[in-house]
Amino acid sequence: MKARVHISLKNGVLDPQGKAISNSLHGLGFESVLDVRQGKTIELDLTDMNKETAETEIDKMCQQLLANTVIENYSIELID
Amino acid sequence: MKARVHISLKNGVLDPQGKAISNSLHGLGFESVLDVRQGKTIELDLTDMNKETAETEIDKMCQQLLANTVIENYSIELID
Amino acid sequence: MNEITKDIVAEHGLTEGEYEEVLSILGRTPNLTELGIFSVMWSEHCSYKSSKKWLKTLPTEAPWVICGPGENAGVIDIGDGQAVIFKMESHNHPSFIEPYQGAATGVGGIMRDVFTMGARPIANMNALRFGSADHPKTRHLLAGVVAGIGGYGNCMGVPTVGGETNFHSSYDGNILVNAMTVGVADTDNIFYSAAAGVGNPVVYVGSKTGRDGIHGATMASAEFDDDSDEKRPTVQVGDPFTEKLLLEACLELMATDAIVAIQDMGAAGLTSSSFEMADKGGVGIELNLDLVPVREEAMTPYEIMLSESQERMLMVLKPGREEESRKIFEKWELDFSVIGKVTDTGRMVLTMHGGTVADLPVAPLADAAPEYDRPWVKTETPPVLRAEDVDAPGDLGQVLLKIMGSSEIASRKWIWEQYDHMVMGDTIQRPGGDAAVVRIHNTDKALAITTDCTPRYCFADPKTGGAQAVAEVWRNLTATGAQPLAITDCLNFGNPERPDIMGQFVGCIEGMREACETLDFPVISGNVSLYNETNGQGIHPTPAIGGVGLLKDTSKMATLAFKDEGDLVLLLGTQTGDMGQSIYLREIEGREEGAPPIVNLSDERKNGDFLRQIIGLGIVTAAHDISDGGLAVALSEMALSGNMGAEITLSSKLPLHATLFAEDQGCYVITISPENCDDVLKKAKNADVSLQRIGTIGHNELNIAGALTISIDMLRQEHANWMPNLMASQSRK
Amino acid sequence: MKASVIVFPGSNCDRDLKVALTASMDTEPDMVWHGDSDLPETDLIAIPGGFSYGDYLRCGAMAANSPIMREIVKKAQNGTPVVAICNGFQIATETGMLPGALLRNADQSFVCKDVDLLVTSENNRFVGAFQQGQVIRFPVAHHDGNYFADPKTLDELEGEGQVALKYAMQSGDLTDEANPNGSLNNIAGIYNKAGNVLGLMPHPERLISDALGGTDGKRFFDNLVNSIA
Ligand SMILES: Nc1ncnc2c1ncn2[C@@H]1O[C@H](COP(=O)(O)OP(=O)(O)O)[C@@H](O)[C@H]1O
Ligand SMILES: [Mg+2]
Repeated sequence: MKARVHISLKNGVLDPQGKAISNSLHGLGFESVLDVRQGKTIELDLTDMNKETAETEIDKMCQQLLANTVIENYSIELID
Repeated sequence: MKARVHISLKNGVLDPQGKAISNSLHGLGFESVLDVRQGKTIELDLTDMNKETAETEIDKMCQQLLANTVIENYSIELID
Repeated sequence: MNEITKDIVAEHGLTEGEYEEVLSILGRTPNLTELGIFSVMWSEHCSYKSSKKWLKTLPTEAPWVICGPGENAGVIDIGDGQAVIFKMESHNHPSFIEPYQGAATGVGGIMRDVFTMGARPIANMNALRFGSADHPKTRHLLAGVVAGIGGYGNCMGVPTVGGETNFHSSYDGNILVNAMTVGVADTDNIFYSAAAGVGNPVVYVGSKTGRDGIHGATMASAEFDDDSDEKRPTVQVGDPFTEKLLLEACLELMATDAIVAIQDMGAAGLTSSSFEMADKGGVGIELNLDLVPVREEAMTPYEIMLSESQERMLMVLKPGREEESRKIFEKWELDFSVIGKVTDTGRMVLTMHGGTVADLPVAPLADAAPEYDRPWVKTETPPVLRAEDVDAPGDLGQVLLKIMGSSEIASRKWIWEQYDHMVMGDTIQRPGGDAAVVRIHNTDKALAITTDCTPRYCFADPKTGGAQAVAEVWRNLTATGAQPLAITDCLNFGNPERPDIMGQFVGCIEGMREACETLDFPVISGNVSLYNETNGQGIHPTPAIGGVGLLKDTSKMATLAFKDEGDLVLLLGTQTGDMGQSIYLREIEGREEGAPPIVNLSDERKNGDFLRQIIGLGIVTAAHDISDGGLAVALSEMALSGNMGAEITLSSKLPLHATLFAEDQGCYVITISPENCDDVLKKAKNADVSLQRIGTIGHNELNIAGALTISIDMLRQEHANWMPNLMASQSRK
Repeated sequence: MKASVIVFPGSNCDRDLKVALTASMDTEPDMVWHGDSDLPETDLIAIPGGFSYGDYLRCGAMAANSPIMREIVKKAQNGTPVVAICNGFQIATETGMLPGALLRNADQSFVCKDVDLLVTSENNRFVGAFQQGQVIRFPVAHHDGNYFADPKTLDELEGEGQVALKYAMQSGDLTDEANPNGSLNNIAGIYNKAGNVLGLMPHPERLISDALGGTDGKRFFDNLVNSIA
């Protein structure tokens, strides 16, 4: 089965990448840009298992490795 | 208005990060992991405009800066 | 099995004549895999078919040369059982298409060339050429290339200690990214690529094989056109982390005696590595492609043989040593697979899914590679521009400031600060000097390393330009006190099928040869990159030269920084004042004209040997050669580096603007403490070299009598800010 | 005295650290491979710079999960001194041994150069060679040294004297110009609460002789060794 983990910086954590991107976009003349935040997506290909097991399993992965909960939030999306 | 750009490596393009993450997950005992690919999400906060304009505008941003179209695919998601 | 049509042959970059040759070698039509193998083996990139004839004329021998061109890299002896192994290689086309990954994989490739021979890389260099600074693509390409070189080298933990960077419109459509790696090995533990020992296992190690860069090798030999963006999918992605593991694993295995032969998989991946190993050893090889570790589903034999996936090596092991070797690579979490064996058939036999997918004779394919004597015409030698032919400017101070802040002269700090140039703890002369100096770990010996080439000279007069490139390398090494030992080259040119371009190539080689001979400076490795041309516009001929010198005692190293207030400034060498092709002419008069400065190789030798001798005596407090921008720029660079000014009085009969800005060759500026002056002048007389006092250092401004007075701070602003300002303005891809 | 240098796949300042420690201890430290789950007896743990696991995902994230790091966290809790340099600092924050996180440099690019550092603490073990308020020089070489912590943590660090070093001008002024990576409060290095763990982005092991351009690093390690031995 497939799953996607979305990782984004918590509010209040400054986002150097996002800031740099927004500067560049302004530099390129995209005036409409107010703010940019950059996040990560991690696509997992897993052996088949039921949704509950998957969710707990992936949550463990996030807690242990995929996300740094000091600065990041994460959300899990199961794609059948 | 808000929009999200999802950027992922084209199929077949080596993903060193994904590879390292999946090795590390195995090391932590997550046997169920078959494959991992890492992607980027860029969240844009834009001045209000109609959907069409937004789409074309963001597409320009992707072409010119956000995505490295040599090795990456991107998709645009408008969130009201 | 696709049948081979004219079109397929053409797509594979083989001429009809070459295809005839294929048919007569095989006595049958090749299948697609075999055709692919021929096409990469016979591509310009792998076969050197246009350049071979001329490369043979370069001097490659000296008592200290252990291994010249032909192996993965050249090897020289530096005494105490130690050898230095180095090479420079181009990754031009890939870097233009995807600057970050193109440059990164270029660095990865050249490092593999060096550690595959048993050396631990101790320094990286990079020679870069970009389009004019205001070309819309330049900033994007520069930013990406520098980030890519740093991204790979920094992760490997090998310091990037120097290089060179030029900007000129002739590179607008074809940038040049030449990377050099220098490594150190024990003379009794150097590894070569000749396969041997019938029955010995052939082993694949490193990353898995994917569909990366298929036809990269043929692409790297194809002229660009506007739709070259279509060639994009052939770009590979580098994985420096895996290469770091591969480096450590290889060196660990090399400490045992399990390896018979080893060869990295570079351009044309498994094909060229296996053929080169078999050909060099005069043996055959049998490979079972089912055993090749692959990253993707359903890869065809064609794809497996032509893939340019990075971070892979091919080895021949002694029989029975597989298991201990496997353990090492598995410890480093790398793939290890015995994929075949050495045979006595002289044929390359590839099997997959139980069938034979290719069966080719090794020698004919490798040796019968086409070799062309391309027609060429000599470049017209332009007229010499004397000082009188160039108007004197109103304000020499303003001129100097403008030149210090020009694209060619301005500081490259913005670049080298993105490179880890200190890791490994032996960088004793950082970027910013004439050559970088890197200590041989745990010794008092050090290597001086530089890369140089002045393409505008080569374009105006290929022979003089070729000689000048070699001479400037020799000079930059000498200026640190090092004994120049050998060079590697990276010959970047346009389309060799054009006689004028071929003439540039022939001329540069001739000049290089003369310089190498006079200076005892053999070529021990190199690389040729042709077809650097877009829509018929070729690049300036660019024979980038990388040189290595030996400093026997690190305490005797010279640097260019002014040091002690009151030291005397002396000019070593004679000035002609010729202004052709000078930065002055280009920046102030907007002209790129005339003959380049004369390169007098015997004076070059005499002056350099004299300087090295007095540096060795410990009486030189600073030394810097005169190059781009002339004497005034050399003095400014010494002042900036030492953050100290100087009072200069010039007694030359030449007009001031010529004395200050002519780019006379074979000249150096040195400083010594006053009490040594008479002695040094006497030594110069005896050595029959021209040495004259021109001033004294001190205070915080550069004062040149009758010409200019500028504060160090103003000089620094112009010099330091140009590149940061350029890169601060946003560029689009 | 015995010291241990921890080696991960991708570490690349391990040799430099070994050289620096050896010069100050006149005995070689143990080089400990990440796979070994138990440390040798040791009076000092040094986590070197580099790109452990390629710095993929997040710098230090994968190394932080290696068996050896669990050991090190325990040892640190029992008071064993730990010096974590550059990638080591990133690993230490990922394990939670040190608060905060190291983000991508503000200007997005890798930076390698000497920086001036204001000594902002008086922890004799680690900075005893220097006076508080003194400006010293170490090189930096990193892509992700932009120190971040939430305001509360930041106040604690400043309040409890847990900030070891700050990027400064030669004058000692804490300006943006002196800050190579955008770190909050110009923070270059911090201690844990107990003061036995130091994490810093700059590389003292790179300036240990005049030949290399300076000796502040030598003084740093000499003092560290003396204070322990
Ligand atoms: N791409 C680069 N990477 C690292 N260092 C560079 C690069 N380009 C130039 N440099 C450094 O800038 C200094 C000046 O370069 P250059 O003008 O070519 O010196 P020279 O005139 O002595 O050959 C040298 O120390 C060189 O190593
Ligand atoms: Mg020079």
